[in-house]
Amino acid sequence: MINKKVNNISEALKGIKNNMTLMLGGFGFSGIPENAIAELVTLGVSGLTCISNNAGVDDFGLLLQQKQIKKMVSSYVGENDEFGRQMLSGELEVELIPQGTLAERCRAAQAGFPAVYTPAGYGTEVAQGKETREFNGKMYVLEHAFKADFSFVKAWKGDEAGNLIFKGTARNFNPNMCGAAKITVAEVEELVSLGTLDPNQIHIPGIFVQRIFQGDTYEKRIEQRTVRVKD
Amino acid sequence: MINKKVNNISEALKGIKNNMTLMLGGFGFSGIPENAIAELVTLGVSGLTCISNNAGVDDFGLLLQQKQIKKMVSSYVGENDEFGRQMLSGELEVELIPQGTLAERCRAAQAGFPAVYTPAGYGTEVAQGKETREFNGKMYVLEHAFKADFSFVKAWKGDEAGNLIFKGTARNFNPNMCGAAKITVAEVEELVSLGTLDPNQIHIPGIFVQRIFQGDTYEKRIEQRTVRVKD
Amino acid sequence: MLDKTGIAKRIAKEVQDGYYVNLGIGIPTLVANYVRNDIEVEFQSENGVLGMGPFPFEGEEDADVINAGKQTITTLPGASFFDSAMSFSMIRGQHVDLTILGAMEVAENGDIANWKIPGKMVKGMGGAMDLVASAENIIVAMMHTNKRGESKLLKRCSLPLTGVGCVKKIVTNMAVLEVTENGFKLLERAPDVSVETIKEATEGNLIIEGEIPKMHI
Amino acid sequence: MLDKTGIAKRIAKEVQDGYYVNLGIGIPTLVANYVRNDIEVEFQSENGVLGMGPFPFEGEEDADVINAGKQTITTLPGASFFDSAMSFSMIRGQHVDLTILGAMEVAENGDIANWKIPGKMVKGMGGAMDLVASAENIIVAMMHTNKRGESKLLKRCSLPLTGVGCVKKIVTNMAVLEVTENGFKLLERAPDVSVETIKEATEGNLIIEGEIPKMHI
Repeated sequence: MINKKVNNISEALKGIKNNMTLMLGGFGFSGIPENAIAELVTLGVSGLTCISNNAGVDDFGLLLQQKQIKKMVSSYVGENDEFGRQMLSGELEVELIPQGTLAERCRAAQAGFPAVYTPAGYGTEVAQGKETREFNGKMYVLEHAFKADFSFVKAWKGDEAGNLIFKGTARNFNPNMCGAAKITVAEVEELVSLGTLDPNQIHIPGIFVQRIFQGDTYEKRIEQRTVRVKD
Repeated sequence: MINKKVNNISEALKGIKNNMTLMLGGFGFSGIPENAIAELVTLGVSGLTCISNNAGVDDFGLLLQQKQIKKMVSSYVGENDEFGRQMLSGELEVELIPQGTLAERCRAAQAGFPAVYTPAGYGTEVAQGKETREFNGKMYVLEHAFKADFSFVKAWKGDEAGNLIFKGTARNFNPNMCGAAKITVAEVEELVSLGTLDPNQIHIPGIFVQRIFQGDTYEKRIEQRTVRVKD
Repeated sequence: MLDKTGIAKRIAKEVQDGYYVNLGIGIPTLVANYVRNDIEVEFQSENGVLGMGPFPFEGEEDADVINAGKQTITTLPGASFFDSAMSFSMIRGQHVDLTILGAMEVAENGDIANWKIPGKMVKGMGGAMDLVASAENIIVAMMHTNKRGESKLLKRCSLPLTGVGCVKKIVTNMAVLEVTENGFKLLERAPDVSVETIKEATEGNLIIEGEIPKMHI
Repeated sequence: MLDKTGIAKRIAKEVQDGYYVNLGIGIPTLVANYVRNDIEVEFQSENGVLGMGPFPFEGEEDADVINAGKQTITTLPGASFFDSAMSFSMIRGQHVDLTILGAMEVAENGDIANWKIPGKMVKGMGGAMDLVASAENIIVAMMHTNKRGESKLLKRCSLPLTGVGCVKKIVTNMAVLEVTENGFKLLERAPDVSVETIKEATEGNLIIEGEIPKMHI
């Protein structure tokens, strides 16, 4: 097997430069590449374009407060005040796109499709300046595959071959971002030995991953703790 | 949970009529919906258009010998003599398309995409009469989503909610054909009780499946038995 | 007038046996609590789960199991998790039977706006644009008027659109309305709300035919 | 002249450490047997497996574990199975580093034909059209001439094409050739084959520069 394991976080992020375009997995706080984000803050790279569904309050907040992000491509940024402030003041460029479009533009990059036709956003400002087209009486918008330098994803388990398994809704955009950038860096909660994972149950085969490492810690914060009371 | 279980094979195939378009999973003999095919032969429906990667020697052979198939849409039909005879004599209409195109036209139907741009077949007779287009200096062919009445797939395990898990390379086109036709009929080797399958490990959620049943028997023939000798 | 719970209860009656349902954030989330027990329904959340159950008991929350509102949830037997691309395959591919979401404005032609107030509030569309562009059956859950008492059922939306001509039904604190070719057709009124009140609170064309029954909740 | 094994052995030398490789049916399949032991390579088969191992021991065949040639295979630790759409995501997305496949004809401009003889033989293209349209590194493994002794390295393909201008390298029973802007550049010759013999067996433009070394196998 081709070994994708790197020894530490700095090796995992080797080659990261200012003004690069990054993909980051996660939905809210769920399944975000916590260790990679922390290292991006430490490295202090700036001028970044970040493709990520949300802009989690604290993690991205650090990147935001340090003004490391030039542009965000997201579908929902509702729960981040600093984000809202920078966006409305024009300090931060923001491209808001439909969530399904975001997922599919990642998948297109992964799968070698140059563009896709989606009905999402037709007739709205999201479609402005974009090609539209009718198929079978319905209108679609042509959306192009993302081009990114690095993709940072977080999985539950992985092995040295780069195979990944995700847990619960922490899966979200992570699988779609694998292989969608020039270099995919996967961090996992548990790096298991080769042959441990059932080949039938691998969500992302290692061919889509260039580097893998086990994260030091996972805080896994909860954004909205909703519970019910036992009778 | 919404219960997708049907009681028998005739209930599973209810609504099948002459001249319908069917999708059938499988690669060679691996992962073909054996029980559904046998029932199609029994029912004697004719004028069928079948979308299936191969045309396995015996199973499809029966459908072929009874002249039930009007048209095949496949990527490879090399190992079937009766097929070759009917095709060359013009008794059987055959549309050969690239294997990746076949998979993606299924996935497009499943996922609500009207068409996809693929580089496969550009400059060949496969692209004749089709729209072509350049993206980033490379040429692509526009291929449309399939429209099918029934999709017959075979999985390893499934539950009453219609959730499916596949095994080995018997997976192939089966997941991509789920939800890609008006009605998806899944047959499984083992129908397990609800809650048995790990929600993280389901390949196809039940929403893509309308009917599910446990097949009576699975012959699972091997086309090319290749082995090595123990030292 | 209905409160949010009342709206949710009324919408719950629209949910039929065998439906896969996507619930938006806010009032729509409440709908799950009031669906009849004798029918089988599965709730999908676009962040990647089908077969959602109730909130977890305290101490049993799992940061890796949330809904699109980022709330901790549980799953029922037969549930499944999947990635975002597959989640929107369910939505775009019209495998989800019913979509219930909130709105800031709905127009009499079925246009909806719910993601942006230029210069003020930009939350983003999340999955809403995908949902409204693809769903064949969309119900909007919202208050009939905004905080300033202005109608949210308009001749034409003033805010940036989320989708065009897609809303089929609206349930507000005052009424149940159907979007028709000629405007909002009044189907039902809240128990203590007169047709006249609804008329005043509706900017868009309101079609009133015959006696308007009271909602049953 | 080389036999099929010889061709496979020579091609095996093109396989580099860290390569993901897709092997076509026929001679290409044999290549796996001759790749150096001291490098790490993973074999992908387009029917949905990555990390293929050798054939199973007798009695251990599994009908559910086959390669694209429908042969029973095994998998190595770290292998994975996936569906056809994902398999071609690997191929179309250029995640596979090297594609080795057979051909009926190759033209001096890199065109390849290997799926159809009109009116006679129509096997179908299988995954070949996807592979040649996307792969950046394609090696063709074939005999230099057909059964009638006619060249398979042509000025222009006579059979229906599988792909245009895509072949980079060809290894035959006589020679190793590179496809260049001006035609087939002769890189190596089989140990007992003269440049003159290769010249005669090549219809397309053959570029011979300096001394042509013998193949090392």
